[in-house]
This record gives sequence, C-alpha cells and structure tokens, in this order.
Amino acid sequence: MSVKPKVAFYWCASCGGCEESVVDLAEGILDLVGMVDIVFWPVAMDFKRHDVEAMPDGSILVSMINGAIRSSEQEEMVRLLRRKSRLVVAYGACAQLGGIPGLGNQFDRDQILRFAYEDCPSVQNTDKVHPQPRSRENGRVVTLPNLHQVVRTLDQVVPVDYYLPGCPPTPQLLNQAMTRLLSGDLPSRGSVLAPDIALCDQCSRKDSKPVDLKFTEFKRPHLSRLDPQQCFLAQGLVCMGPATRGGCEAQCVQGNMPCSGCFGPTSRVRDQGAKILSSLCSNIAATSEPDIDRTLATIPDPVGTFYRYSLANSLLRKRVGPSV
Amino acid sequence: MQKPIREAWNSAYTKANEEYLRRRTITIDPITRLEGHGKIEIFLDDRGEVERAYFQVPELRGFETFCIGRPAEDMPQITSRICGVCPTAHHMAATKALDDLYQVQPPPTALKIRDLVYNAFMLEDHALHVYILGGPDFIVGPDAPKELRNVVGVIQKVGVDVGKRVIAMRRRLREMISYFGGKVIHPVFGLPGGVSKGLAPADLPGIKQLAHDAVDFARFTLQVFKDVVLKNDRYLTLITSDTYTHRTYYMGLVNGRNQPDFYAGKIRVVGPTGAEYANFPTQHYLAYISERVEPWSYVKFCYLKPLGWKGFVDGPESSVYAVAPLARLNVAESMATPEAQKAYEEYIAALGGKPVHYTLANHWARVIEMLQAAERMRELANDPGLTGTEIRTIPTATPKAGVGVVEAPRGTLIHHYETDERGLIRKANLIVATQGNSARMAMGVEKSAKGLIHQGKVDDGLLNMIEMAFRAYDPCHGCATHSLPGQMPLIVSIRDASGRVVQELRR
Amino acid sequence: MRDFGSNGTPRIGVYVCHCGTNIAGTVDVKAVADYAAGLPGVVVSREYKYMCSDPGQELIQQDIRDHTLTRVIVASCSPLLHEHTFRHAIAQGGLNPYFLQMVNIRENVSWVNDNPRAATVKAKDLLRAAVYRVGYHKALERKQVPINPDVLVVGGGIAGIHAALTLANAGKKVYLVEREPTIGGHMAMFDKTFPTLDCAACILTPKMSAVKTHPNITLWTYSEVVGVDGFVGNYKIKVKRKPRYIKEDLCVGCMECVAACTFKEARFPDEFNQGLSKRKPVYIPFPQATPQLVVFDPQTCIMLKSGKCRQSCIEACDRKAIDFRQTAEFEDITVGTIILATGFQTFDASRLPYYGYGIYPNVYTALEVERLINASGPTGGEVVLRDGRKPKAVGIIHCVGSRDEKTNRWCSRVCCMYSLKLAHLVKEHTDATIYNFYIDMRTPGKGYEEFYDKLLKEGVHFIRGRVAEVTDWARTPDEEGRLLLRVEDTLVGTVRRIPLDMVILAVGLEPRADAQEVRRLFNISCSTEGFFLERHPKLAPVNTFTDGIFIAGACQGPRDIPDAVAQAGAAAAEALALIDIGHVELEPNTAYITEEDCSGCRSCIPLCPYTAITFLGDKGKASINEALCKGCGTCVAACPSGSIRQNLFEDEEIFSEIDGLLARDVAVA
Amino acid sequence: MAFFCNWCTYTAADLAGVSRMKHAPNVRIIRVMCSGRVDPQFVLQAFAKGADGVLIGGCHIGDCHYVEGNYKAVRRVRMLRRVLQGMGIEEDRFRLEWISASEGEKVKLVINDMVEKVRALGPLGLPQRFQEWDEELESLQHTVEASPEEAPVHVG
Repeated sequence: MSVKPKVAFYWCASCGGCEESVVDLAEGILDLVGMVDIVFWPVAMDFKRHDVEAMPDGSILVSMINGAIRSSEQEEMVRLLRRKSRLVVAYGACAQLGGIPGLGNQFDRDQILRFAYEDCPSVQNTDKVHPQPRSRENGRVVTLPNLHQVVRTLDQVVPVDYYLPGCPPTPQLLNQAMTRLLSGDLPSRGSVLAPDIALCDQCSRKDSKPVDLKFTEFKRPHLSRLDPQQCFLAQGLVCMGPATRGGCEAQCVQGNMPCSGCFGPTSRVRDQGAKILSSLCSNIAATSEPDIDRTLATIPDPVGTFYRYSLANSLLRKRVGPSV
Repeated sequence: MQKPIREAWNSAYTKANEEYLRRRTITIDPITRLEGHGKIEIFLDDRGEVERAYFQVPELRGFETFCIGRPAEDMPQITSRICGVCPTAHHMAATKALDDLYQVQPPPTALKIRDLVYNAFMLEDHALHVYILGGPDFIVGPDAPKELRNVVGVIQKVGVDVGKRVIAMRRRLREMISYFGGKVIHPVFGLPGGVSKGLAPADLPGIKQLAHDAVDFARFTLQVFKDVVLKNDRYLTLITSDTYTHRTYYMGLVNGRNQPDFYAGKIRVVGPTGAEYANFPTQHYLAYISERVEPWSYVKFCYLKPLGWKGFVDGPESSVYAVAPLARLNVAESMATPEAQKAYEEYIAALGGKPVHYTLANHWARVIEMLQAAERMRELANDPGLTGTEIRTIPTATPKAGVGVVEAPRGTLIHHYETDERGLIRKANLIVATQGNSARMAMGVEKSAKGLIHQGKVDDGLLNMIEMAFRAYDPCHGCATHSLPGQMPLIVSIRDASGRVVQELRR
Repeated sequence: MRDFGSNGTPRIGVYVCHCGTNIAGTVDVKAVADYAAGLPGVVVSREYKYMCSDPGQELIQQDIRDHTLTRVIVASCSPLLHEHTFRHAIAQGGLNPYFLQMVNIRENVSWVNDNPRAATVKAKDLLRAAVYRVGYHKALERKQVPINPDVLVVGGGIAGIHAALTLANAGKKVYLVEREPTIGGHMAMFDKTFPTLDCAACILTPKMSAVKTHPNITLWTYSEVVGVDGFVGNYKIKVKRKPRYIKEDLCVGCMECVAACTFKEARFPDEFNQGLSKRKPVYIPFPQATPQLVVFDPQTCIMLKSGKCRQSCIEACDRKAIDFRQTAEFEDITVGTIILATGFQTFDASRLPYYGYGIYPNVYTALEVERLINASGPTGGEVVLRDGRKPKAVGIIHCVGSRDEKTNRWCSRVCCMYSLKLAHLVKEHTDATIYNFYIDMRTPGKGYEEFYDKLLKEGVHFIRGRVAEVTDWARTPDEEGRLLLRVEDTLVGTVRRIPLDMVILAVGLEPRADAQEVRRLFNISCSTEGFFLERHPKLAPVNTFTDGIFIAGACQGPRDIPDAVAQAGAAAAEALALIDIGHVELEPNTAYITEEDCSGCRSCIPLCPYTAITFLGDKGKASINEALCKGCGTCVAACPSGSIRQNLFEDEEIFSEIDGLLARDVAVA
Repeated sequence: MAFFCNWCTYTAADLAGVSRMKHAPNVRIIRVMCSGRVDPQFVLQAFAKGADGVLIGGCHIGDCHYVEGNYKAVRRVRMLRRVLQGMGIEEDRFRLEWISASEGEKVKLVINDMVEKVRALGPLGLPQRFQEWDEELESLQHTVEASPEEAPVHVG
C-alpha cells in the first residue's frame, strides 16, 4: 500500500475543460503523479466506482470534482466521493457556481427536452418520442438516469471544503492548491483558492480607466473596434472584471475581449450579478427614467450577461414559473 | 514516474476484484449503480444469444434552449462550453455562423489567423487522442494490462523522451492558441467579421518555428504508428475484421478540389460504394440531415434525410452516415498537402481501396490528418498576409439567420442560429460531431456483442473489444449530449429473457 | 470592552416598552417579551411601562451589570425619537452606545394597526430581526468636527432681525442676507400692531438701525444666497450681491439723485406701497429704509436700459456714489450654523374673482389698506376711495385664501386679529360703518379676546358667514356706483345683500413662491402645504432634518409678530448652543474601504456627491475621507467587489436583519 | 419587506404612525440612511428568504438628503426589474416610491396598494420552492427502487 496521499478527480455536468486543464499541467502532470496516488480519474484512468466504494471512508485525501449537478447519477457519485474523501474541492466554475450549464435554470427542464427532441428543426419525431427513465422495446426494459429540474452547484448537494474557480481553473492555481493541500497547511474551510480581490487589480489595462467614468450606452463587442490597450469599461463595453475574482491572469483581456466573470465574486459578495449591476447602473449618466431605460436597453440580456456563470449559485437560483 | 501509479492501481485493482466477485451474487439497480457516462445493455434470448444490445448516453444539458435570448455575439464563448476537449471547434463553428448571420466577410488576415489556430487545434487534439485517450489500445496493445492502457503506459512503450516530446508539443500548440484566443480552453477571439487579436510581427518567428516543429512531430507520430501498429499483423487483422466493419455513408467538409478542409468548404457525402451522394453548401444542411430520437438514449441519431430513417442497418439499405477521420478521408479525393497525400495513398493501398469501411482505421486516418494539419500550419506561418493589421470587418447588415460548419476532430460540426433584428438568439440548432457517428457506434456495439457473446458466455476480453468498437471514433459525448467527453467508462449488464440481470461486467 | 462579532455569541438584553397604552394598547407586549426570551443569544427580556423614563433606563443599566450584557435591544418608539436616549443610557451602563438596536413597535406597529394579533406578530418579527442583527454590531466612536462660530441669517424681516441681534449681542459674528433693498420685511409696511395698537415703525426701526450699526453684523441687502455646501459646523455659502449702481460706502441717502432724475414725475408703481403710489427709477423704498441707500431699478432706469440718458443724477451726487458699470458681486463665506427666516407671502386675492379684486377699484387687500392708513403711505394716512371720497360703509371679508378647500386649507392665524385692527383704524379714520364677515373669530393670545370685546363695544358689525360675492350690480338708484355684497348670515339664517363703498379682503399667509428652491438650496424639507418642515412639531419646532440649519418666523407656518420673535430667539439659542460646545458629534455611519480588498476599479469615485472618495494613484486603490463622508452608503451598495463597508449599516447587519424578519415564514414552510 | 431611507420615507412612516393612519400589517420596514444604500443583493435576499414583495422608499428626485443617492437607486431599480422579470418574478412584487417626510398619507396608500396587488398575485414563497426543488435530490432514487422491473434479483 502506498503512503502517498490519495487524490480523485471526477466530472459531473461539465464540458471536460476542467479535465483538460489538469492535463494542461503538461510536464507538471508527471510531478503531480509523483506526489500523489490518483485513485480515480475517469477521463484518463481505468479505476471504477466500485474501486472507490471499496475504499474506507475518508481514505481519499482530496476529491477534485468539476461540473454542475444535473442528474441523479451525478448526485450519487458526489455523495459517494464526499463520504470517501477528507476534503472535497469544487473544481471550476460549474462546480462552484453552476457555470454555463447553470443558465439552464432560466428555463424548465421540459422546455429543454421539448426543443431537443421535438421542435429542433433537424429532428424528425412525429410521434414525439422522448428519452425515458424506463422504456420498453418488445418486453425489454431499458433505463436512463433522470434529469434534475434544477441545475445545482456542488455545494448545493454535498458540503464542499474548498473552491478552485475558473472556466477552467489555470494550471498555476491547481498547482498552488495541490501544494497547499498536500502541505497540510489548510486554508479556512470554505475558502476559494484564488486571490480575494477583483480582477482589475491584476489587469494590464487598469491604469487606462478614468476616475470619472459615466456610461451613456453600452457597446457590443462585435460592433466596436476594440482598442488593445484601453480598459473595456472605458471603451463602453460591459466587463465583469470589477465584480470578478482575480487569479486568471486576465487571459480574456490578453485575448482582447472583456472579462465575462468565470471566476465568480469575491468572498465579500453573495450575488455576483447583483453587484456588477449595481456598480454599472450607478454610473449611468442619464437622469430621467426614459433616458436611463434607453441606456440600460443597450444591455439586451442582463441575466445572461451578469450571471453568465453564477446563475445556479445566485440568490434566486432558478427561474420561477414557465419562461417566455 | 510509473511506479506510484502501478502501486495505486495494484491496491485498487485487488479490491476491485474482490468487490467484483462479491457483486456477482447480487443484482444491482442499474441506474443507481451506473457509473461514468456510457452504458451498454445487452439482452439475451432463451438460447443465450444476443437479441439486442443498447449503447446509451445518459445526459443532456440543453444548450440550444438556454442560448435563447442571448446576444448572438456571445455564442462563440457560450457554446464552446459544450466541450472543453474541442472548445475551439465550437468556438469557430459559432464564429462562422456569426459571419453568415451578419453577412460579413472577414479580412484575409483574420481568415488566415482562424485557419492557423484551427489547424493547430486539430493537431493537438488528435495528438491527445492518439497518445492519451484512444492510442493506448494500439500503441500499448489491446490485450495489455489495463493499468498500462493509458498515457503512462504509452510513455513506457515509446519511451519517456517521446512522452515528454508529445506533452511539450501539445503544450506549445496550446500556448499558440492561447496567444490568439486568450485561453486555450474556451478561447475568446472569435467575432463576426474577424478576430479580436492579431499577430505582432515580432512573434512571427516563434510561430514559424512551431509550425516547422509541428510537421516534424506529425511525421514522427506517423512513424510511431507505422512501427508500432502497422508492423503488427494482429492489429491489421483486427482492423479489417468484419466485427469492426460497417458499410455506411460518409460525410465531411471538402475544398474546391474535394480535399479535406477542416475550417471551411462544402459538405460532401459519399455512399457505401464510395460514389458521391451529395455535395452542398453548408447552409443547406437541413435538406440532408435529420436526427432520430430513441427513448433509450439522450443522444440523437443522425441520418440522411432524403433516404429516411431505415434503422440501425448498414449496407445499401442504410441511411446512416459516419463522420470523423475515417469519413473525411473517404469523402476526400486527395489530401490538401503533399506529405499527407503520400501517407493517404499508402493508407488506401494498405486497406484495399476506397471507401474504407473499417472503424478501427480511424486511428490511422487521424494520424494522416495530423500531418495535413501540421503542413497547413506551415503554409500559413509562411504566408506574408498573416501579420496584417486589418483583422476586423464591422458588421452592418441586420441579422436574421446564420449557419457555421467546421470539421471538428470528431467530425462535422454544425451551428445554426436564428435571431431577431437586435441579434438576440430566437432559435439555436447544434448538430455535433459525435451525433454524426452515434448510429454507427450503436451498430458497432451491437455487432461486436452479437459476434462475441454465445450461449450467454461472457468474459472480460469482450469488454475491451466492445469498447474499441466505439473508442475508435474518439467519441466526445460532451459534444454529443452535452454530457461527458473523453474515454468512456462503461458498464455492461447481461439480462436473461425475463429481463433479469444475470451478470454485470465493468470496464 | 468586549466586542462580540458574528463569530462570538452575544449576550442580549431585550426591553419591550408599553409606552403607556400607546404600544401595550395594541401589542401584547408580554407575549413579545416572552417570545424574545426564547431567541438565540437573549439572556434577559423584559417589558416596562416607559422604557425612556429614568427607572426604565436604570433597569437596562442594572441588567448590563448583573447579566454582563453585550448587546441591548429596545423595542419602543421610532429610533428617530429615542435612539440617542437609549444609546446614552447603555453608555452610562458601560456598554458601547452602538451595541444598541431599536425596534420601532409604536410608529411602525401599534399606531398603524387595529388588529392586536397582527400587530403582535409584526412586533415579534421586527424584534427577531433586531436579535439577528445586533450580534453584528461593532463598537464605534462618534467623531467630532469643530463648529465655525459665525452664523448666517437669511431674511431681514422681524424674525431674521431679532435672531441676528440676539446672536450679535452674544458676541457672535452674523451675516444677515436680505433679498430686498431694505430690511424690515412685512412688519415695516404695517401702521399699527394688534392688540396694543402701538406703531409698528416705532418698535421696528430701532431694531433695524441696531442691525445696521452692530459691529458683529454684516448686513447684505439686495442680496441672495446662491450656493450652500458643506455640513453642520462648516457650511460654505455663496452670496450674490445684486448691483444697486451705487457705491454703498459713499451714498448717504440724501436723495439728491432722486430729485435730479430725468423723470421729473414718479411714474412707476411703488412696490412698498403695494402699487398704490408711484416712484422714480432711482428711489429709497421708504423713509426709514435700512440701509439708507438709494437703488437704481434696471427695469426702468433709461441709462441702464438704453445707456442713453442725461445722467443728471450723476451731477447731482456730490459724493460721486453713482456707478452704472456696477455688476453683481459674489461673496464666499463660511459659517457653522444657518437660520432661515425667509417669511411668507400674502394670498393673491385675484384668485377668487367673485370677490372682485382687480375688477372693482374699491376692493382692497388688507396690506393695501395698511399702507393707506399709514402716515407715510400713498395718501398720507387718509383712508379714501380711488376717487378720493371717504367711504361711508366698509366691509372686511375674513379668511380670503384661508380655511378654503379651493385655495389654502390652513388657518392663517393672524387675519382675525388684523381684521379687527383694521376695523378699528378705518373707523377711527373715516367713521364709516364697518362690517366684519367672518367664519369663526379666532383670538387666542395675550389681550386678543379683550381687543375683540373692545371692537364689539365700538359698534363694529360682525356677520357670521362666508361671503358669496361682491358685485356692482345696483338694483336701486342709491345703490349705483356702490359695491353690493351677498352673504348668508348664518346666525340669523337669512341671505343678506349689503351695499358698501369699500371692501377689504383679509388675505391669508402662504409659503413664498420660491420656497421649494430655497428648501433644495439648503437641503431641508417642506410640509405638504409648502412651509419649511420642522424636525419635530413639538419637541424640535425650530430644528430641521439638516443639522445646524434652523427655521424662524412665518417661513415655518403662519404666525404673528410675538410668535415670530419668540421663535427667532429660540433659533438663535439653538445656534448658540452648538457654537458654545464648539464642536458637533457626527454619527459614525461613515463608509470605509478595506485597502487590501480594493481592486482599484474606480467605480465608486464618481458616485460620491461630497468628493469624499479619492483614487490613490501610487497604491492603485480608492480611499474614503471620513471627514467628508456623510454616510449615505451609495458607494457601499455600488462597490462591485464588496470592498466598501459602512459603519452601522454593514452588509452583514442588513442581511441578518432581512433574514431575521423573514425567518418566521421559512419556519412555517 | 420595505427599505425606507432615513430622511424622507422612514420619517414619513413615523408621521403616518403619529397620525394613526392604519395600513396593512404585512409590511416590514428596514431603515437605511439613503435609498442609494439599497444593494440589489438586499432585494434578492429578501425574495430568496420569503418576501412576497419588496418596496424601496426614498426622497423625491432632487430632494435627496445626500444630493443624488436616489438617482443611483432608480438606475439600479430599472435594471433590477428586468433581471427579476428574467427570473419570472412579477413586476408588481418590486416597487420604488418617492415619499417625502411629510407624505405620511402616501406611505399608507402605497403600502395598502402594493399589499393588495401582491395578494392578488399570491405568495411567491421562494424558500418553499427551494425546498420542493430539493426534494428531487432524494426522490429520484425512490421512484427507481419502487419500480418492479428494477427490483433486486438474487442470483445464487
């Protein structure tokens, strides 16, 4: 039996980008493998659920779980890993905030199914067949896991010890986190393993933002020439940077596009969307309600813009009633 | 480096076996005991012969729905989250859909940058599969112990230096994608009418060097494949065995000279005989492609609309088509670059002419595509237009609808958006690569099951053989159902005529 | 002192006040107190008749000692009323005053609910919110800012004059700003004052000249306050001094220029005399005007209008005081406190056409008659009709523009008395028959009722009823050329038709037309009718909601001279009280930035109206100047990374209050 | 649930009390210094914790004790409306009113009117909805176990 700490990686409703980000340790992955026993990692290794079940409770030092929770099966798996692990880390935006799949919470599950299997233009499905939890084909019963009607963050299903933010987290953050967790010098429970300060702090364009910025309209990126040096807000584009935790090295800004908020809010904020809304709107130049509305109309999709990654984790969590 | 892995595996594997033996005596609820994201249900008749095998994918995220109401220009970033293994494919398909939506022609420099990034992505993604996901079956060998059937095993087989070379090359390619895209996983540079970031002349030499090394790397990989795989008759027999053969239609993007083009072109379809069935601009995809819904899987099954759904059958009666490397090389008349062309001719010759119906030939085709991607990178890197400063055309047209199609590593990827006049999504339709193969995969699984299970007797060897039947496609169910990507852990439940589970095998 | 934050467990004392029956009458205070006793962290929970009384406060202090309380919650009246009281109380008990949380179960519960059950439930909810919240309270210190001892008085009527003199006599420097060319206000227009009938000028002019000569008073007439900035103790004021076209230091008011004016005849209506007489473009409003300076009226002076004039006035002035190139000047001053005494305006009688004002020449307003009676008035004190005849019958209509749904609903308080005064004076001057048409006679005040009796004995007629109309529609030849007044005599119960020669309209008092602008300028509130709003109708009648700004006289509501003077004294005393301490203590509800949290996104900087937030370029962080911050919390709500916090209104405090308020509903679910 | 600014609306509410103007008992007032302090998070928290409606009261435009805090409030509110709409929360459940210190009457009218409108909509009850939603976390297993086809079968 090895004495090395055991580590597990698992995925739920996610795109696999988080797995890739582990692979993106590149040469580093070999060091990682040297430091720990990876006892479970479906994407790259052949260890199975029952291998995990066979382990004593708490025998895994840390489970890195990515993806939102969307199905009964994912839910079960994370409950199992929780039981087997001393530490559970919500790895990446989907596990921490719900991520892009969390946008599904603005719609009903049935809407999603109806479009995918009926209304979708390329679908031929006259008798409106849907995938069924239990279906029969001449006597044979075939089963599928059911989809939850709510997309959940990991900590809405099991207790989470730490969070590694990002869509996906950077290999640097993963390295730091690993080193920290393995060294046994544990940060306070529930903390996010990234700087607790907004992105502007490390943004290369910070100094180009004026101190008296007022918004008369919000520009859409595809309709504006993007200055490669100037602060996006100063250019009139919505940038989530001020309301978003740093630690990503402002990669999107390096790609000359504004921050869309994947690192989530700082520890001092409960609802990322509400906060960026408050800050942007407060600085609108217009004073009369019609003018204000005119300015605000230039943000056509507030929910999708302010809650791009954090809807499932927002104070309202899910749309109430049928969506339009 | 391998030692800890083996230790870890040993302990886990012993436990696993005990567990497994214990389990044979109990039957377990199939849903709650299901793991991973692929599932195969095999039904036996009274004689213990396979009556039916189901290949299932158990999840759906519903991107098409929750894209509604979002600004179209957000699509490249939102839809890339369908798959983190091939985010660049979705990002690019979406971006092209926006070009079409806004009726805007990107400047030449922007097109070259997109093409360069896209081929780099093709190369590194194929490398991922060849060396880490799918390749182990061949490089390490289908019957090698499973603790070695992974990247570590590959490194052991081909040597640590090679392993490091693979990792280093993927890293450099991905760093180049990050240079333009900001992030390699979920890049941000795609905009209707161009790209957000250009190439600084100072950085050109680095890119030329990379392109040059990439070609070496692709050549090298082809060599590895020849040495390890083609020199081994057992593999060849396996590849050409009937178990892994399906005579279906094939689909892929081709340029004007009917050569594979990953980034652009028209869609060409050839039939089981290799004759051209269709060749149409991407905007017309709805006239040719339909999706079939089965109650037992969340994945939809693509087929050729004019032929209608004929069921999971191949041969002349089939309406099923395949995508991905095998298909692309079948629809192509030649490769777009010289060295790839040479390799292509060898490949056709070795496999007895076109079309190649052997599923496992995908691995070989994939390596040939790596070569074309690398060579194309080199062409672009040496194109003086690459460092131009004109990288955006600002859209002026009122948006209505747009279609964008690229060849993702795993096959033809289609994004189709309809918007209101403000450019807010009204309807989004996404047909992703793995769906193109899902019907053929299901057939493959059933065929291998029927070929291998007799009198209810099953052994572990079956599992890997079955897995190979679909892993050759490098199935990305992250794409297919917005479920999960990469290699698929899977469970097989054997049920008797009464529907009782008599045996469960895990792989 | 030990401060229990969210992490520690506070020891809370809860005190539910009966407020006599004000609360206990509707809310089951016992049930509320018992409920509170069961809430987390509450170690003692009591109810008491009057928590604000000494025994009540003593009770709290005793518990703080006996139970080592760390937090105190008082459920009683509005915090606006007694928060200071109880903060002081627990401070005496040895606890930081800001460990108090008040629950408003009177104004917000017992007084607005009939249903005891609902009221009690609501009281419990509010109390639970306080229990959730108070644990997060932090120990805070009040910060002191020094008070500038100088005072600004706005308005040179009797109230402003009295306030200014009181302060000046106390040795304080006072700036008195008056819009008109002279101080004196309405009182200067009166002939006599009720009920003593002593001459207004005789008692006013000494005070006016005292103002002029007082070393501590800077008098700026023909001037307006145009800018107010800063806060109590330190107001920055900008005063606009309109050009008189006279060098004030040179002019002695000899009026040679007036005599020499190109216009031989005075031909422009004289504002001071309500337009009953004429003046020249250069004039002195009235003989006792203070300061004694002429003023050129740019609307009528040819020189100022066209620039083409003989300018005979200039030769006439041997002191070379005239200066047509004069322009408005601006004075910037700093004061610590402000007294607003901007007065009132009289109701515009032409708004009630059926009383014929502006239609029939012999319908006058009370103020016009005041001028007619006045010896220095247009007629030298003769009460005559427009055609010079002496009136034989005079009617005084009360409540014109008062107590009237159609115009002003309030009682103007002074009309009854001045109508009596005018009745007496007109009778004295003309010996005419006098009729008073009234709704109710209101004569509260020292010697007022006696004055009313006197008039009754003088044989003045009093007819109770609201006058329907005044016309010139004669039925009989002897009615020709007279005014016919129709009124229902509600005492006799008949409609009477009375021929008169002169009708006097006792117009009511209104807020000044520009009261709203003035209110905004000084950032205070107005009541619904438009008079300036006092902080508390009974306990703080001269205070406003803005610290250091006080109100005196009729700008706060209709009142007579004695009341205006008394209130002016009160306002002066309030100002003096502040000045005497030398500093004000400000609520420590200021915002602050935790520097390590701030990303330097600059979103907050444009938001602060007091420019309290600055960007530290070297650190790349924002920083708040506590002295300038007034604690609105706008930047706190807007900070996108939650890095700005506010004392007394921390996010956790408000979140926990929300959670506490709604905790019941969740429990129900 | 109501957030009232200290200087205008809260004072007006006191005035309503002093004048004994009865109004619906459903409202719970939280005092802040200025409507500009009302963080959109507070509104969402209130809804999430069970408020059926949220009312913000501030000084009339131009009358803000802090010059322009209420301008900031109205700008946020206009956008917050759209977000709430996007999350399926009816318009009448969220309201911003300018009520000056002297308008005790208006406090009564606004509160009664809003309570009436919200009552017509019925309870929002987000906490209960969250509970219902979270029942699916366990329930799924049960439904599956309950179904005969998947009943455990013992072999050997």
